[in-house]
Amino acid sequence: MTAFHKATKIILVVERLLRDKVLAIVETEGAKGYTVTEGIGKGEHGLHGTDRPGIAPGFTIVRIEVIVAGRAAAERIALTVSQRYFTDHPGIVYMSEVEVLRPEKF
Amino acid sequence: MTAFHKATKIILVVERLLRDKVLAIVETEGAKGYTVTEGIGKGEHGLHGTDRPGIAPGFTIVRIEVIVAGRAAAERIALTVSQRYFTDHPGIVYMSEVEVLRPEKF
Amino acid sequence: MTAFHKATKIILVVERLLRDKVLAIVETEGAKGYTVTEGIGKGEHGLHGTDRPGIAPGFTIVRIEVIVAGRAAAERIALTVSQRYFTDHPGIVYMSEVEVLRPEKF
Amino acid sequence: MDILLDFAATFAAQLQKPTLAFLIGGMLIAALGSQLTIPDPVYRFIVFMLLITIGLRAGMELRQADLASMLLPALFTVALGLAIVAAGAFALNRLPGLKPDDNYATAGLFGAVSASTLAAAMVVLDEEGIPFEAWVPALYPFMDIPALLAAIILAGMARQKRAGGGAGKADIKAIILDSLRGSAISALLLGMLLGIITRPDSVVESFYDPLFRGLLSILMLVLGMEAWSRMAELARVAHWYATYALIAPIVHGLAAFGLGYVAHMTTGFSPGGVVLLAVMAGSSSDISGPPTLRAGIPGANPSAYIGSSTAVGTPVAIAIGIPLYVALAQLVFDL
Amino acid sequence: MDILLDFAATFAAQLQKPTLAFLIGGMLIAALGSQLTIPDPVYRFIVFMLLITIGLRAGMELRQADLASMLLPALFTVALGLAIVAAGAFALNRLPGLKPDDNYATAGLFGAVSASTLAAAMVVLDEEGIPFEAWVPALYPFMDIPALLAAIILAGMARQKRAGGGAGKADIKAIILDSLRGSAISALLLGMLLGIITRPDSVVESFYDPLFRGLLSILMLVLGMEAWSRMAELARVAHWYATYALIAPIVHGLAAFGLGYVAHMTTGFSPGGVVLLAVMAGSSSDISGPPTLRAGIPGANPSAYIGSSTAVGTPVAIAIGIPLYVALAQLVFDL
Amino acid sequence: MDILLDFAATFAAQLQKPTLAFLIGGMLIAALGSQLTIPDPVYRFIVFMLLITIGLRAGMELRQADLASMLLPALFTVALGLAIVAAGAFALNRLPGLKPDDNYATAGLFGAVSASTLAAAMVVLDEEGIPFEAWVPALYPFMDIPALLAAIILAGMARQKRAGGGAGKADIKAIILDSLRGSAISALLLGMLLGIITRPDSVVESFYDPLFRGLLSILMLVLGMEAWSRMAELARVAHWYATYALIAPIVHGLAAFGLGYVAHMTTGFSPGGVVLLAVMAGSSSDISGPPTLRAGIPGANPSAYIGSSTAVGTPVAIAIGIPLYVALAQLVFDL
Ligand SMILES: Nc1ncnc2c1ncn2[C@@H]1O[C@H](COP(=O)(O)O)[C@@H](O)[C@H]1O
Ligand SMILES: Nc1ncnc2c1ncn2[C@@H]1O[C@H](COP(=O)(O)O)[C@@H](O)[C@H]1O
Ligand SMILES: Nc1ncnc2c1ncn2[C@@H]1O[C@H](COP(=O)(O)O)[C@@H](O)[C@H]1O
Ligand code: NA
Ligand code: NA
Ligand code: NA
Repeated sequence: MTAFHKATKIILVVERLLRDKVLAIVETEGAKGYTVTEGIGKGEHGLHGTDRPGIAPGFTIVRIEVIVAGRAAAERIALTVSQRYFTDHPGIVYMSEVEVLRPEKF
Repeated sequence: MTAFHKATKIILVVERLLRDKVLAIVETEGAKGYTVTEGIGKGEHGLHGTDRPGIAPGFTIVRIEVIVAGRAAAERIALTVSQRYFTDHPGIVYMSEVEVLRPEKF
Repeated sequence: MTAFHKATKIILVVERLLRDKVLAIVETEGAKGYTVTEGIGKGEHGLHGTDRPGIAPGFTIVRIEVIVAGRAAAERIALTVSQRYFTDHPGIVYMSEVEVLRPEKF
Repeated sequence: MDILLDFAATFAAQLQKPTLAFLIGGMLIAALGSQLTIPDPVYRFIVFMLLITIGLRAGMELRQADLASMLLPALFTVALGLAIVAAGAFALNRLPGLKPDDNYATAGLFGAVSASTLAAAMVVLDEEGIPFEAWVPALYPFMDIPALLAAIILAGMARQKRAGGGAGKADIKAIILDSLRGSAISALLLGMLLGIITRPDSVVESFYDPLFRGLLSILMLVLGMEAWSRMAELARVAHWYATYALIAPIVHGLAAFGLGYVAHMTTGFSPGGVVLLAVMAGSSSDISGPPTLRAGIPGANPSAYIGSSTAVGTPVAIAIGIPLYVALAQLVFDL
Repeated sequence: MDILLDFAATFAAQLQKPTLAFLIGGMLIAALGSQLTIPDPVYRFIVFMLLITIGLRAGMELRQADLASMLLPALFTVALGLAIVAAGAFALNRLPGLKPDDNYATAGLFGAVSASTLAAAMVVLDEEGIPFEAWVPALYPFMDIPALLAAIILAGMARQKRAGGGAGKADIKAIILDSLRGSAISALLLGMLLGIITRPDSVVESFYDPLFRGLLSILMLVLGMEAWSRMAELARVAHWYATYALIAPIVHGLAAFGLGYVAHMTTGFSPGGVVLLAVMAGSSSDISGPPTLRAGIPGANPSAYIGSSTAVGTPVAIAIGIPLYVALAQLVFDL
Repeated sequence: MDILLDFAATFAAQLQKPTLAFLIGGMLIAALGSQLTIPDPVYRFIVFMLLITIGLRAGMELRQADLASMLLPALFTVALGLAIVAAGAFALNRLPGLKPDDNYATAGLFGAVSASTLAAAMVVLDEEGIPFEAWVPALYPFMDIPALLAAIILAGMARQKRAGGGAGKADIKAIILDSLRGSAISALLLGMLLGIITRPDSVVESFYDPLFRGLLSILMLVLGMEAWSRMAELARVAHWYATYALIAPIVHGLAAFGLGYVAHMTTGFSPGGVVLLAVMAGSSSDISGPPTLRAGIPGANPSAYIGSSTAVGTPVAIAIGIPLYVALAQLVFDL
């Protein structure tokens, strides 16, 4: 019954503007789904997003959460996005292990 | 001092429409709290939520995060929601281990 | 190539009103960045945020996610916020281990 | 031939009118990949404004209306909602390769009513100077709720039959309450209540009425954008749904026009009222219906029913239906 | 008896007026479990529009106003804010089973002012043709800030006393700045400043003024929904708060009416001004107060103070208070 | 001396006008740390409303406009967009301590157009009774797109040169499409199209036009707040950008005024049109430009280019530029 299975979660935090491009990579590299929430952030490249109406709304942050069954696909997604975009665009990526039900979904 | 205690985090991603029903299960099965953020997503059942004004706003995704002290309660929540809803509704559930302060809160 | 490095993730869930004060502690205690999303929640102090227009919008919840390279900084952030605010303000804090690319960013 | 020419002229004129033009503009802009969007809270507020205004106007008129004259149109409204669902489910269930759940949901949406199509028709009637009883648009829930209810119940019965019984039956009261509590019908009923028991005339005249047409133009833009972007989704489901969505609005509208004509003859139902009855029947729900069906028939694929309704049904109902019934009314009632 | 009859008539008339009707409509709709909501950004924009309009009107009048005649009303305004908090805290602290922090916070909210109640009263005065100095509503911060300040300071002192000293004292300057910087008072002051030093007359006439009543009707709807849904929360705290919230608005309003009458006699303060002073005193803050108190008295339970103010205080202030002071003014000033 | 006095008088008068007053009010309120904000969806809706209204007006006039008379102004518009970027990049690249990417992006934004500045100028011209061809504001994209395109291409070429080739070249078509698809230009073009091929006159008169000035006043407030809060950011980058942002708007505006004068002499371009041409050239993009540049020149620091444009460029363009060109027009064209 307690059918929990190991899987890998990747979190990508990037500018809203890059969202669709990053999601395309996520899907190409084999993920079967993703969940995206919006927010604000701060990092090396300064503040992203504010409470004021966004003169440039494209600069808020999206947090993309992707669960994949295999560690290899996770690393592929993380590395591809990182190599393609993180030399001149703001963003971070990190991974952790999780347990899922219904492993066939991931 | 370094009073960190093991606990289990469950994440439930479901349609906004199901939110209150799932939260009811979360509370019934023993969680003392939860945190909910909204977003968009994609999975087996296609795209959820868009940037366009929502003709059907009920179809966006909510990400429910629940921390419980005991692994048993976590499994109960995950399995109950899964059995009740995930045969014909979209959604995923996964768990991971975390460390909390003030374990009596969870 | 598979340059993944251990790091610690701290999640702080507090009222929107406290956000800037908590973020100030996060930065003071050594974090190089953070990501913030907004939502609603429930805990010991009752319900936070509703679907109705917020007569008191300050009471919604923010979820602050901070990744730091060293475990020590993570514990410092968690303990400082907890001691400063969690005696009379609602909120929770928890930590978990993650793997990051580009460790120098954290 | 006359009616065709008449229709052609009315149709050409409608294309010039902002209502239809904004709808097509919205489709165009989405087709060209524009990033223009009307922010969701603004869109929801616009829908609220239109529906509470319709309700207020209806309520204000109901104060002195003759309730007897409403009976027949109300009855026809309910009958149309039920008949459309029954007929739609019957037809779709006979077509190959379709899933029953999707069929019931689609028929349900076409039985239900589009508040925006209704508002668009009201503006067109105003422009054409064709009067109608202000309570007619308030018949909306009388068609909407029975249709959604019928679809959910029929789908539940069919599921039970397939499963060999046991799946439990639909909770009719819960579905009706859910529909009434939805934001669209709530706003309409609230407006109606306020219109009946209070004197909102001054604020209606100074605020709600003047904003009606302008807000509708923006809503049409949103509907156009939505229609276009749902087309891709619709293309991925069985093409029978698109075919149904193309034909059904006009068939339903004409049938309702016929019933409306009967009401005109028997109880003096106004020509504008007949047109609005046709528009309601010919329209398919875009705002209130989908969430109710999502909850009531969870196994149905939203791409099928929302796609049919939003991408094809609503544009047809507005662009072809409204001018058609107006032209027909001008012909039949000699306006 | 006259005043009671008069009040009954005014009250019955008010029930027909959109302001009160929308408030009650909002409660009804929430009571019936409707999912209708006014999107939060729209709600916040409406509050902004009402407050900047009040400010602009006040500022435009202040250009030529006689500052001397404002002195007494302003003084009374401050005094009322302080006295209401002192009296409220004194009374609540004597009741059994209440927490001091909750008491100070509740008294603070009732000393503070509800912008929406104020706007509603302005519309009623307009409708009744009772004139008032346009600068009166701009006295709002003179009551609001002292009241919140007093509540926070008193709560701090009480906490210190309980803790045996050492808890540090409230930062008065920070609290005042915080209040002034809150979105409600900022909008009011900004409008006032623009009204004084620029000539916004044309945009006020063409845009801000015509939207005032309509937007207020929507705000009333929101307040009604909020009131209803806060009632459940309020029921969970000590019932003394509900009792206080029922009585206090009328007591405060009548006391303020008395002071206003003094100002009328000595400096010619207008009858409408007297009513507005009573309305401000009788109202309890729903928008600007709660966040300030949340930050200033973190130990207080929002269900107690927000519940009292929003679920009971505001409906009483609008539904009973406004018609009462208007009827009283018509009686006393022979209007 | 006359022009200076004239300008001083016009400027003093403008300070009293709501447009400029709301801008300064917004800066003040942000400077004082107010928490007042206009909710983002409302802000985006306001921008949409202004741009579609400009488009509708332009389109309605274009139906009967003489296309030949537009040619020269349109040509000048394109030329100005390109020349401003070339000149700006040339100048900034010669200054010490600046990054090329930042230079191109900054020059690009100043070559592009601020829709809000343009709308503000339209209101001022209306108030001053200076007529202009309604199609002039619709020239906006003719300056905006070439400027952004030039900036991105030049930055790409420079990067390639630094990298010793190989970085690939900018995809011109993609950038143009991206610009056209941006929400601002889409709204303008949609309005124009609807204005040309349909008859939106009634809805424009009853809805879009009356809201224009009021919504603009709120947009000015937002711009003012934004300007102030960007100043801190701007202070952290090289001060050359602030200097450029202070001087460039006026230089660009005067140059464009000169070209406009030529068009006036040769093809009868209206005095108001000349002012609007100057305003467009003198303005720097605040809404549509930044996202395009962010995507096209990802290496550039937004604090530099958005800071220059929003914190300094736009306030200078509105507060000094508009009154200056109006005064100049009154002098030159003897109005
Ligand atoms: N240490 C961190 N912890 C959490 N989020 C971060 C961290 N660093 C960066 N981020 C997120 O990633 C975005 C871009 O980061 P950066 O490239 O460092 O500017 C920031 O705006 C944050 O939302
Ligand atoms: N692999 C995944 N990773 C992250 N989120 C997912 C994943 N699969 C599904 N989801 C989320 O769960 C929702 C429903 O999933 P589904 O039932 O697969 O359609 C999606 O819209 C996503 O928000
Ligand atoms: N067990 C929990 N799991 C997830 N989030 C929680 C939990 N407990 C509290 N929270 C979050 O923290 C906020 C404040 O919690 P509390 O101090 O318990 O009222 C709540 O509104 C939730 O958003
Ligand atoms: Na229908
Ligand atoms: Na008060
Ligand atoms: Na420019």
